[in-house]
Amino acid sequence: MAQRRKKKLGNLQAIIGSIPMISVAVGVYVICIIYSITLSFTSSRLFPKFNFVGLKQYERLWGSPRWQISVENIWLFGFLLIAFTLIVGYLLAVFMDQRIKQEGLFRTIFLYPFAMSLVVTGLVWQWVLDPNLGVQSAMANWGFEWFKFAPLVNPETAIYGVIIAGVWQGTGVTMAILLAGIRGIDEDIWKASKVDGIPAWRTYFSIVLPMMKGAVATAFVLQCVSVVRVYDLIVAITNGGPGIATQMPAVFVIEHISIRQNAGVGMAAATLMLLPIIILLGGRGIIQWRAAKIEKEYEKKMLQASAEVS
Amino acid sequence: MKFTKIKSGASVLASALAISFASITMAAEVEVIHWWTSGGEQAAVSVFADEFDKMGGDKWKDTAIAGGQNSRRVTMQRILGGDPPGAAQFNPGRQYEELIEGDLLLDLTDLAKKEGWAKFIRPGSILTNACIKNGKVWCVPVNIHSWQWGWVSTKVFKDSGIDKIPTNIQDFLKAAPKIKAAGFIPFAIGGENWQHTGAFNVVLVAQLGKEGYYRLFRDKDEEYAKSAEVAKVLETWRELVSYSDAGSAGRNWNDTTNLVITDKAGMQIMGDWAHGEFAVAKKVAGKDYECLIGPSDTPYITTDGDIFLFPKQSDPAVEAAQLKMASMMISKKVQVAFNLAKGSLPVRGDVDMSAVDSCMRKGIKLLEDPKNIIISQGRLLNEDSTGQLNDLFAELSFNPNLSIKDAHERFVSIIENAE
Amino acid sequence: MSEEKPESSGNEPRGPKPRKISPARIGVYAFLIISAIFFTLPLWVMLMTSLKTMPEIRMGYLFNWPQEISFDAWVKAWDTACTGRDCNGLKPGFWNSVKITVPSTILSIVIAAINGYALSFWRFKGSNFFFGLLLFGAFVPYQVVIYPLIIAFREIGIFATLPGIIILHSIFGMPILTLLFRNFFGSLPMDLFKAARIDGAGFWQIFFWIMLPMSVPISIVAVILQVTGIWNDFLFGSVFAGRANMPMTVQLNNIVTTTTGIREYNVNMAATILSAAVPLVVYFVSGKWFVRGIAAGAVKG
Amino acid sequence: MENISVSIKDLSLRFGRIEVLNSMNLEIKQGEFLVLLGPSGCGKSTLLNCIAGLLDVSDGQIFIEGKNVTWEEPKDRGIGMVFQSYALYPQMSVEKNLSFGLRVAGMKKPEIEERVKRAAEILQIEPLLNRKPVELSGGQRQRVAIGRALVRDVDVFLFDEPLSNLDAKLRSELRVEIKLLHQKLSNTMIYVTHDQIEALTLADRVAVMKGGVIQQLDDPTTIYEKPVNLFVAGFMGSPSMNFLHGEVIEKQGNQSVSFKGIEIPIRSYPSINGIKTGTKVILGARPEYIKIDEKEEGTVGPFEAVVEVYEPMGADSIVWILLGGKEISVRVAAGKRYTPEEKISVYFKIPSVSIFDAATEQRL
Repeated sequence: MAQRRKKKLGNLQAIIGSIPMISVAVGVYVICIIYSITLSFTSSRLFPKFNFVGLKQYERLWGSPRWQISVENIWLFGFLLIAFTLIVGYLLAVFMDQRIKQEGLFRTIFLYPFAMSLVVTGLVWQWVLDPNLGVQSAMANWGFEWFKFAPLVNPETAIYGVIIAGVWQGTGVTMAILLAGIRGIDEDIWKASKVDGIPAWRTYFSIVLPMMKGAVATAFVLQCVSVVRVYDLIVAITNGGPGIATQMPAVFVIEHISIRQNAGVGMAAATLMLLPIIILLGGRGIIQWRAAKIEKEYEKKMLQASAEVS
Repeated sequence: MKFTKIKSGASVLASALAISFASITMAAEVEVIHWWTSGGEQAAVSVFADEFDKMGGDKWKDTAIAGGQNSRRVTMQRILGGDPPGAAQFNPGRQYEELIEGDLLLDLTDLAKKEGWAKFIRPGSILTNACIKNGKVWCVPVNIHSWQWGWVSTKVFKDSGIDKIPTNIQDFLKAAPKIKAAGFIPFAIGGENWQHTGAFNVVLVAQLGKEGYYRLFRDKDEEYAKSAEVAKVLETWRELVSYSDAGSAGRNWNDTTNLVITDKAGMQIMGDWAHGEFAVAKKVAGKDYECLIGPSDTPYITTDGDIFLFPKQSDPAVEAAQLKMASMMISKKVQVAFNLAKGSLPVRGDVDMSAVDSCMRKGIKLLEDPKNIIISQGRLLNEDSTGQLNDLFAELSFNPNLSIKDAHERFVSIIENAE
Repeated sequence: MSEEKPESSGNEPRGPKPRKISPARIGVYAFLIISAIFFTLPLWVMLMTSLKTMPEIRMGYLFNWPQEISFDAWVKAWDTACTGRDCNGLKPGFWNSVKITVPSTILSIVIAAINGYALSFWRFKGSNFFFGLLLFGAFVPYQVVIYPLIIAFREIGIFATLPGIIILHSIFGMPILTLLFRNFFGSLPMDLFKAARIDGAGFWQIFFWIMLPMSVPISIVAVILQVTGIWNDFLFGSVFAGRANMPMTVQLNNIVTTTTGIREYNVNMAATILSAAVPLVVYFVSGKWFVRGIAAGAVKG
Repeated sequence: MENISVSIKDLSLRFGRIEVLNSMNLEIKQGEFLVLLGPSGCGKSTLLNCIAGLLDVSDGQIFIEGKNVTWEEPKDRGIGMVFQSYALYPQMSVEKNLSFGLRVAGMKKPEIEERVKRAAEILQIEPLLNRKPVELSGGQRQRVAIGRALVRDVDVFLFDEPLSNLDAKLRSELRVEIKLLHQKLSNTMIYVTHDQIEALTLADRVAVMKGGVIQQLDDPTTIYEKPVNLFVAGFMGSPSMNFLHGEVIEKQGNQSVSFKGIEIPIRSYPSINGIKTGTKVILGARPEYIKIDEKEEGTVGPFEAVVEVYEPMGADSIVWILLGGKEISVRVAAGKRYTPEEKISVYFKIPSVSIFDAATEQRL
């Protein structure tokens, strides 16, 4: 080994080029998260203070009805929103797949809400659902006095009003992703099922649906992320009301780090928001890691086997 | 085609971004964050702004954000982020305690001494309670507001066949079914949580009196909190809210006041800033509308109001302008003009208020006896506890599933843990 | 020659299969049309309301065509609607959004393209680890990092500045865009990269002369993703942009929540449409690219 | 030593714990056409990438034209490379594709033009110079890819399965062209393929690889006729060599391989002296060295067998027969026809068969 090993220049450039990525990955997603978690164990108010109080902030958090309602809301909102967008999105995608006329027009109509900001979505639905101005009053004007539909003014139903707005905004995307999934399936599958005499709807649900796991997962993850982050929509449509009926964790955190001046509780809430994500990703990570390990072992075996042969 | 090293391009880009376009503050601009966005409030804040601009050199930079909570949220975020405004509206209370502790506010002590604020500000408690901490002056009070007012449309009562406008809540509740039957909204309230907390506290003071109020919020008396009297207040509140309309969720206070102004609703419980809205709409007190102080036969009033904080700035020119603004806000001429527009009472006892209408006169009269004055909840409890009460009262108004018993239990526990 | 057509022997079906109007087909169209109505309704309401005068709005015929079309509300929303003493409408917000969106889009895409390129062709020790961390970031709720970021931006001195909000958007755009570019570059033949190496091109030369010209389609997708995403952002704009750079969404919310006397629904709705206009135009113009963008933007698995 | 073009010394490459190349030594003469042949995953492309400098080696050294280039950048190694997927820069015209490397190196314009012109001439692609790669056919693309290596004016050409993406006809055409090119330029060429026909037709020497180790390095005929081990024997040839597992027995001083009761005398096997009686062996006979019903010089037999399947292949035919229950392929001239179940006698051409030790799998 006369020549010393030189570090390749290209690699150095690659590292230089990746400095933004590395600094964001470490700076934002590691240091900031650790910082937030650390603060959740302190009695920080407006400014960060490192006087540790153990789990006190978490106790306070769970003692707060506002937080409890926020948590309940996000589960309800998340479950219904994801279920609705997936089911309706799939139905729409299937119907769009029926060689219908004006497919482009329908697609444009279903998808345009996704181009709108959540603030706009919230404001629009706030008006449409306003009892004195929106659908209800319009129907009354047309003589349908019995028609009562103003979910946002009633704390029992307000969250459903928010869900309607969310569904309106998010179904089109799901439809588009799932339609792409349906279209991506091999034509021969259709031919085979036609020859076998399977009705189209059965093919869609028993054969096509299981084959497009990727598209479904994509749509699911997209909606999951938007659920956890839901903030703008709430601010615009109900501002958390009536009362505290439509509070969400994201709003809770922002309120507590600013106006309520209780960063400790806010960060405790933020930490808990992170928890489902970590569990979700952690689970996936373990599955992947195990798959990789199995693959590696297989490779090793193959290598050994081939070594034995030669 | 020439191949030059391109890597330098990226570093140029990076450094271009790293250059902080440090905002070059114009020597004479003071940004003021406030939440005075309604008609009456706009008229009032314009008095300040125009006066300040007229003084020459410096400029009033207006940042109006609708809703006290939103406005304070932005102020706090900006202070946290190291980009404080030149002045920020607050309500007296403990919201800015940490700003004082953190030495983030401009010290106004010298200015106050020079101008002798202590001599003319009345009642003196305004200055001592709200602005003085550790012997130093940190804020400028600009007006006195009291929450304890009911605003009544005379036309609604007349059209509902009620001759005598009730002067207390009990009488109002008796009249409410008639108003409703006549097709009006008996009790108008908006959707923002602070409206509910404020109005609830009005009802609470009206029912429990000054003593009961203090036992709860100053002494944090658990036993008293558990009493049936307190439960009765919760019940009264719920009855009152039941006379509200379906559109109340999400409605602004001033849109709600507008319901009374336009004779759609019977009464709104709202602080005297609502007065400014009637003024803007050119309504005449005693004729088009009536103001009920209390609403109680033995009224007590809080003497809170609006104050301005002046967060510390790095630029000495801005600091000078801040002091100039503070002095302007409390000057005699401005106090009169501002408070007439706002519908509030001046903090100076030495100004001529002969131009005021019958409503304001009621307030000034009550103020003369300090026994009638109570300290507001915001000063007795910290922001976190107030926030919890906000949540509870809003839920009490809007969530029919929350029983009076459960609400009472929650109220007791908030009082127990209050700071 | 036309006589040579063989005689039809009875009633066997011939020619293309006749299209039957079956109940199923009617059902499909009914479902699609009802859905389409649900999706169009709010836009319709906004548009109609914005063209009406206030007295007509109060009559409550929400869905009706305006009796008299008036563009006053649009002019007011754009030019003179007030928040506080400032009565400049949405106009400044529009330009602020442009100021924020354009550089953020360019910066975030350049960074992400370099990242994706390095991750696909120049893996160095730990590169995949950092990428994993970054991907994790795609899932992190913003609220978890917002407080430390406010503090960090304050320390660096870019809180509430234009560079600050641009950097912030680049940070939060990075995970998905990097994934997008990594997947794109990963789908290119490795041989292409090797050939360029043999030809003597280095890290940046290969990037700028070979890879970047090839990534036009994916860049269009990324531009659409970023322009709509950043334009529609509210949270970061409201916290990090600062007063001078307040984006359109934040200003819209301010205008809508501000009322002096009566609530001007027509102005509010016109303002809302104006704020939604840019992403809508991007959407209507880009069509399929937009669909590709969101499908790609949805983190894969 | 000066006639050694590429020299590889103790080269090892590991990805983590997986060893892809294992202390490899290889010397390639100037002007030699060396083919690296092996199944996928044998490390042949890896080796090529190491020579090109596209992979960092874990251990060992690489010399090109006497210069240690182990840690040199690819461009500084004096190599040109042609890829399976052509790897043409899609946004550049053919001319720009050819000149890219020269431009990167900062060469003067007239010289670039000169070189591009020459390469285009050699490859007959002058009319294509202004086209983009998408406007070219597969064969044209591959020619441009070769041209890109050509303009570099280097001593060593590396080919990474350059014909795999082409259809059969084009492949055989381009094969001839590459051979012509080599004859014309007489550069050193290292050519990776998994196609044995390419290896046999093009190579001066073939290196058969498996598991990161060169199994045999010889001229094509030797590789085919005298494979050193069972792997090489089985890998080369189609249909592949027939393997009969048996044991060496001795009767009256003559050795035979006993296979399922059949005794095949191996007296005429060239290295008969090295074979001990009692060894378990594998007798390998290529289909063309088994004869049906025709006794020739050096054949042994007859042995009884039954026809199973008859496959006419045009130029010749393959007959699948059962010998002692084992399926064996036999190549026969095109004219002869056999029907299933037909009883036949077969003969082995012992001088041309290979015998392997069953334990070591090495040729005996």
